Amino acid sequence: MNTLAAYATSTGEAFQFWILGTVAVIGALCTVFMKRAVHSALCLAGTMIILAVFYLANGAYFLGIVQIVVYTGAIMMLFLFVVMLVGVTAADSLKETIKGQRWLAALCGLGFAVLLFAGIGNASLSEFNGLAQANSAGNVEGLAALIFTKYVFAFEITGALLITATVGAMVLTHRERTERAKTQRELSEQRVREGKHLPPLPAPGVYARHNAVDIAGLLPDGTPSELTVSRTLRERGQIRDVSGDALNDLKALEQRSEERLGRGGAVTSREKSSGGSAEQKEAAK
Amino acid sequence: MSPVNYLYLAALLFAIGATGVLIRRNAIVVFMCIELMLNACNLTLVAFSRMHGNLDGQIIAFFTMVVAAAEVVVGLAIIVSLFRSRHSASVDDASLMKL
Amino acid sequence: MENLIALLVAAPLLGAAVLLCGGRRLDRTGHWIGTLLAVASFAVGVLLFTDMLGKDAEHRALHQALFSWIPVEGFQADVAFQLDQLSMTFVLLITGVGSLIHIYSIGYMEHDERRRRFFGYLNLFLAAMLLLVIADNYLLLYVGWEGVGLASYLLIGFWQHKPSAATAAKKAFLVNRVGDMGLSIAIMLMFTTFGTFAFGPVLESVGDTGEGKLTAIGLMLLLAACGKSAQVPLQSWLGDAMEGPTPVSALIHAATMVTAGVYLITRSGAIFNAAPDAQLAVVIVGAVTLIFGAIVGCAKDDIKKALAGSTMSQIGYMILAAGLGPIGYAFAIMHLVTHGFFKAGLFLGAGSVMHGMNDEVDMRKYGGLRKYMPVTFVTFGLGYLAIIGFPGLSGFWSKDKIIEAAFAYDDGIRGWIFGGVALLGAGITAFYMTRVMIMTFFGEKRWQPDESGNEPHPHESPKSMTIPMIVLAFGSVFAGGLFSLNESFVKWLEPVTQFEHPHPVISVPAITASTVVVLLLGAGLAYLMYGRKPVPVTAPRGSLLTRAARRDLLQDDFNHVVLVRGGEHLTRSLVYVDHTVVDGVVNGTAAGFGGLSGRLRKLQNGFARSYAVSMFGGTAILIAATLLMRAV
Amino acid sequence: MSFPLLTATAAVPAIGAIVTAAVPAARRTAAKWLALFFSLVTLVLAVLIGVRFAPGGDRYQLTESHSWIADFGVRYELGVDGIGVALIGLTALLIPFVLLAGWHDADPQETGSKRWRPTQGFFALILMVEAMVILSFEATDVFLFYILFEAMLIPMYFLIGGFGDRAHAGSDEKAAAQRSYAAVKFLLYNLVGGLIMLAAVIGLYVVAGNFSLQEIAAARASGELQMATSTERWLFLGFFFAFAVKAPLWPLHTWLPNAMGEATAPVAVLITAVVDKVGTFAMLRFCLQLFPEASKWATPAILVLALISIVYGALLAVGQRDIKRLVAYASISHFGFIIMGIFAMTSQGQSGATLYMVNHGVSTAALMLVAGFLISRRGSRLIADYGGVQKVAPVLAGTFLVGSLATLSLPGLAPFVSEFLVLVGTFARYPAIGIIATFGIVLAALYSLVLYQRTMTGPVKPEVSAMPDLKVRELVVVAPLIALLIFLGVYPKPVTDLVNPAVGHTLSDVHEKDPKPEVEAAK
Repeated sequence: MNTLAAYATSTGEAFQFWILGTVAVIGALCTVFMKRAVHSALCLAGTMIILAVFYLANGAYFLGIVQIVVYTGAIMMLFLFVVMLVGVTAADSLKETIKGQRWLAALCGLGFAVLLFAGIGNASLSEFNGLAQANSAGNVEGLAALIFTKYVFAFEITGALLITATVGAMVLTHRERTERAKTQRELSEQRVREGKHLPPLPAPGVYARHNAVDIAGLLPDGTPSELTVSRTLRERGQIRDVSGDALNDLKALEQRSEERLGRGGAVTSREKSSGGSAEQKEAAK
Repeated sequence: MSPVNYLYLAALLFAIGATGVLIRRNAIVVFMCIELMLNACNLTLVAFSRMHGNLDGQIIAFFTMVVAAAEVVVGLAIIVSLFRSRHSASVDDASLMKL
Repeated sequence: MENLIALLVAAPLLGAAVLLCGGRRLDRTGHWIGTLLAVASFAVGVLLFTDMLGKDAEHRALHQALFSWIPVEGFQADVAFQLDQLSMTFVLLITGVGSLIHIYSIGYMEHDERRRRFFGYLNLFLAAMLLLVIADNYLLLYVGWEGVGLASYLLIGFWQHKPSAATAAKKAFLVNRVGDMGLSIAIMLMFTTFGTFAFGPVLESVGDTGEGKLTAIGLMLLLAACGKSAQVPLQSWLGDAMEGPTPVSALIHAATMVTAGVYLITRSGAIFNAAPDAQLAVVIVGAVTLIFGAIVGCAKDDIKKALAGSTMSQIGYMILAAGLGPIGYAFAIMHLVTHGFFKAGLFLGAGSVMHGMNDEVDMRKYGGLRKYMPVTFVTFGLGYLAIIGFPGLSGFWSKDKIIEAAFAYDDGIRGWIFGGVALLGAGITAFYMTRVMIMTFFGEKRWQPDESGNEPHPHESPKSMTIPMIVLAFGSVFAGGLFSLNESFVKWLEPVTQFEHPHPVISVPAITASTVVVLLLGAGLAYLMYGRKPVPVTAPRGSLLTRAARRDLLQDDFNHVVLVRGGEHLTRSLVYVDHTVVDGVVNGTAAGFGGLSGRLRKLQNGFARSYAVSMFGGTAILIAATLLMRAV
Repeated sequence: MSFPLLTATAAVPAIGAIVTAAVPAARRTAAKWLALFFSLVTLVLAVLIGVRFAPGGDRYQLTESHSWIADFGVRYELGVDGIGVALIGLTALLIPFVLLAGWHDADPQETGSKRWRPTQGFFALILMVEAMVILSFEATDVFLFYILFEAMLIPMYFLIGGFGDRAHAGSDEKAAAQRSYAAVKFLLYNLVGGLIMLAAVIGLYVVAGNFSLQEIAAARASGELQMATSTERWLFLGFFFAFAVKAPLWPLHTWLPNAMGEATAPVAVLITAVVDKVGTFAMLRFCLQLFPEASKWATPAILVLALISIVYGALLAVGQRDIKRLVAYASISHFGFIIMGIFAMTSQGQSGATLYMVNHGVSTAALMLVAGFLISRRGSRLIADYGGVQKVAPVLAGTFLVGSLATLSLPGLAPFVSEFLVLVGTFARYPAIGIIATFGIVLAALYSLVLYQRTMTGPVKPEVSAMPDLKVRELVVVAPLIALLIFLGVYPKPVTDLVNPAVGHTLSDVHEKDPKPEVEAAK
């Protein structure tokens, strides 16, 4: 491995580059174009891992590991947490609202790429000496030597930066609780005072088959009641409405009973079943 | 193959990331695209450090990662509080700069 | 002695200042102050005159330098006076006639509550006119020149509540201003040519420059004279000027101010002598105006306008004479003086008539007045005889000489033409003056009660008015003869104006005889037309010429169409241009910027992403630029 | 270094402005009297300058010089020549009359303005303008002059936009709109001019290395400071443009009618009689002295423009229906005469032009202030709304007539002397232009007399039948001005003696001599 990275790139590396490079680009594109944030995050993670591999291939072993551990492991997870917080299924439509924004963006991106390519093309990067002697004492040692001598101040300052960032993040996200938390009694009293929904909130809809917190319970008249779903889900608009399913089940029941009773009515029953299944599909949508 | 290709790849990724920043409305995705761009830079740095045969490039890339981490932390915190205040993570909803 | 010269101007100027700034407390005594100061000025004039007679002809000119007026490198204008025989003549005429008319006005303006101001203006006029004639350089003369213009403006428009009066005043000033333009250009020419504009140096160094320059100067001076003396083509204002009170017409628009042009040309004689073309122009203008005024005079029914026409034509005589050079100057001045007497007398007579007729001016509403106002009749009659040049009276002596001189212009066709014109003019003069005489004093009474029902009761005017008329009548009878006694007047002026005896193309007696014949013809014709059969109260339509003459031979219509209308359109369109084009360019630029910024404003849509695009694009462009710089 | 008289003359009104502005809101009358007092003190100091100034002596006298911005060689340099003395005198003389004439113009109950302490502001602003104008007449440092040239726009802007003419045809909103339009127009025009001048000033610094007028002029004269022809011309144009806007010269004149029409009469006088003079004064002092060759190069074009201004302004004055706009266009015509005289490059022309600045200031002040009194009585600026005033208010009419006669430069009144000098001076070098310019005097008579006839004569209009005659305060304003007009018309020698040497210097700057009369030339 070490030897491989040190000298002129081997065919193996070339092979690896072309395969993984393609995948990386695809991943990047997916990151940009996926409808749902979660998918974007996953694609990005993939791209990053590939980049980590490239680091390794370039003899930056430490960075490669760090890339995997810190980036893919920590930062991307952070992303995922936030995505969860905001809502996994919350898919933002890719429909552009600002006039001409998309075309301008595409143009800029493309033009920039062209520029960069042109720049790299012009740059004279013929000479190429590997990291042999740089990594001779081992990559990590080399880095450490540099960090703690040449870049020590930068290093310290980065540390300070990290601390600040952490504090800042806390300040931003932390909500100061100004008053004492209300006891249950107080809460109930308040409810009485406000005169709204005295009894505990109804439980989410629980059926034989569906058993999830994101399903609204049905009121006697068959309509779902928002109250039964927890507020967070409500805010995210992630309530699954299965009021239709009940009817479909009813139909399915009838059908089966028919099948059992009317032996000759196979054709009709099949039609019916097909119709039923169609209905089911509709209901599912 | 010459390692210059890594540069080309990095450039491509960078451009894609930039485009993403400009196109997407979801703040989180925008952040991801920024990360993508940073990574592209890192790749460039690493490639250069290999070409020039010294580790300074890698050091810089390292610092970049740290800074990126910090930035992500703060940024995500901002997004969260934004989401709290206006129940949306869309960048366009925070268009208070409009005349 | 010469220190008295300033007094001539100072006295009336003081009067004007006191009367105009004095305020109402002087209303009761004002007219006396004014008259007193006018008479004082006359006294000073007489004093200087007697002193002048004491000296021999060559050393009579007096000079008084007061102070340096405008001292700028090379351009030295002084306030200095020179009093020679020519100026002296004018001084006596102005102060004499002026004093008489002051006295006359006391009675005439009795019922006007603004009499004080009237006398103030009269004094102002006297001061300006005297300044005009005793100035020793053209610039100071110019001051007097415009001063009299101002005074005439104020006096013509004295009854300002009448729009017609105000308009007439404005018109007079404007037309005069055109003439003044000529004078100022003439002065500039003199300055650039001679480096000075004092009479002495200029007239002496005439020989040092070319005829072209002199002709130009001469023509400019002629333009000035045309404006002030109401000569064609600038005569249109004189008729309207009759809107002013009659004493004003008598003093300013008959006796003195309108003759300033003659003074200017005579004073600048040296220049004209050296510029024959300019002289010819002067003669032509004089001749044309002579006939023009006479024709207008024939057609007018307004007694003052008829007299105004006659004034115009008489001044035409003077200008013509002045244009003839040394053979004419003296006679021009002589006619000017005699004309001053009889024309002032005539106007005062007309004023007296109007005074008795409720300010009625239409001669067709007069008739048979000789019974009612005998003194006026006699004085007016004497003035009449004088102006038509009845043998023995003033007009005869002066006008006859001018006709002779006109025949003597040269011994070719021009002599005949100008002489003939002058002769013809004499005839027409006789005609229209006889017409005036008959329509006013003879025939049966034609006046009716006016719309307000009160019938005019013709009566003789008070003493304060009749006495000046009588004095002037004496002047118009005897002055001419006095002047002609062994050519005393010519000799008196000779040191200033030089004099050559005219040699007319035909013998002098023949001219005299033909003059008498012509005037008898004119008078007889008038008698046949107006004396034999009664005069219609409403004017008959009349021939084309008559109708044209009634409208001043369409001069005003021409002015109106060409100048007034054209001017109005020009100014209106210019105002439009200034508002739309000149201003529009600026406002347009402003609006353009406004619109542009409005467009650009739309880019600021507040979406962070579009800002990001512009940032990113900008960066891209920057990098591209740097790369290109590298490349080249 | 004796007592800094020049600084004091400029400082007194400035201090006065501050003091006046500081007067409590309730004590309006006190503020007025204070302002008047300070303006009178300024007048005394100005007279003192006139006394201390020796016409025969050095070109610049009473000079003061202190370093100001050492890095750029900007100095606080003052000094006056005859022209400056005359114009300082004019300014110091007119301001008290302006203040008196505007005595009630800024009273809240009159203007109904909700502004904070309008009266104090009005008087303070006028004094501030006076200070700046006087200092700009004294400044011999180009940069210092530029600063003042621009700074005086600020108080003027507020004077025009803040205290408009109440006698307005339309509604109050319309009046306010037009007023602000006029103020902004004034500001923009002069700012553009100023910016171009700023470029030229910087350019001059780049070329010459310092801002001192005297040093640069000396270097130019001695020839040790050579300028490329094109450079000199560009710099000249930069300066001239600014001055031409201020003057104003056709076609840069359109701001003046709006400004003078919308401003109150005293402010209008301030604009045309005082502030605009800075432009023509600067042409004489800076353009000719710093860029003699370029000035000569540009002379024909400028003369033609001046000629257009003369005729055009007069014609438009004839066409006006608004008294104040008429006076404004008349002023444009007169400024044409002034500029023509300056660039005729003859001693008569330039002396006449300087004299013209003074006379025009006095005559326009007289006419405009009387017109202001008239307008404030009837509450309308339209000529058509008047008629027969002469009958009901003879004194007012009389003063108005004298003002009009001065405007048409009647001999015996001050403007005649200067106008004739300008004409002669121009004619001596450019006969054709001189002759055409002479038409201006006919047009002047036309618009002046038409104005007088339409407003003062004729039958009395019912609206004016109850019009009171001039009050004592107004007489105090008008009478001295008229007296001055007559005095300067009869005996202008004091001013000409003051001006002639300075003009001689200017002519020698541009290496010009008066053309010799033909007769002498022949000999």
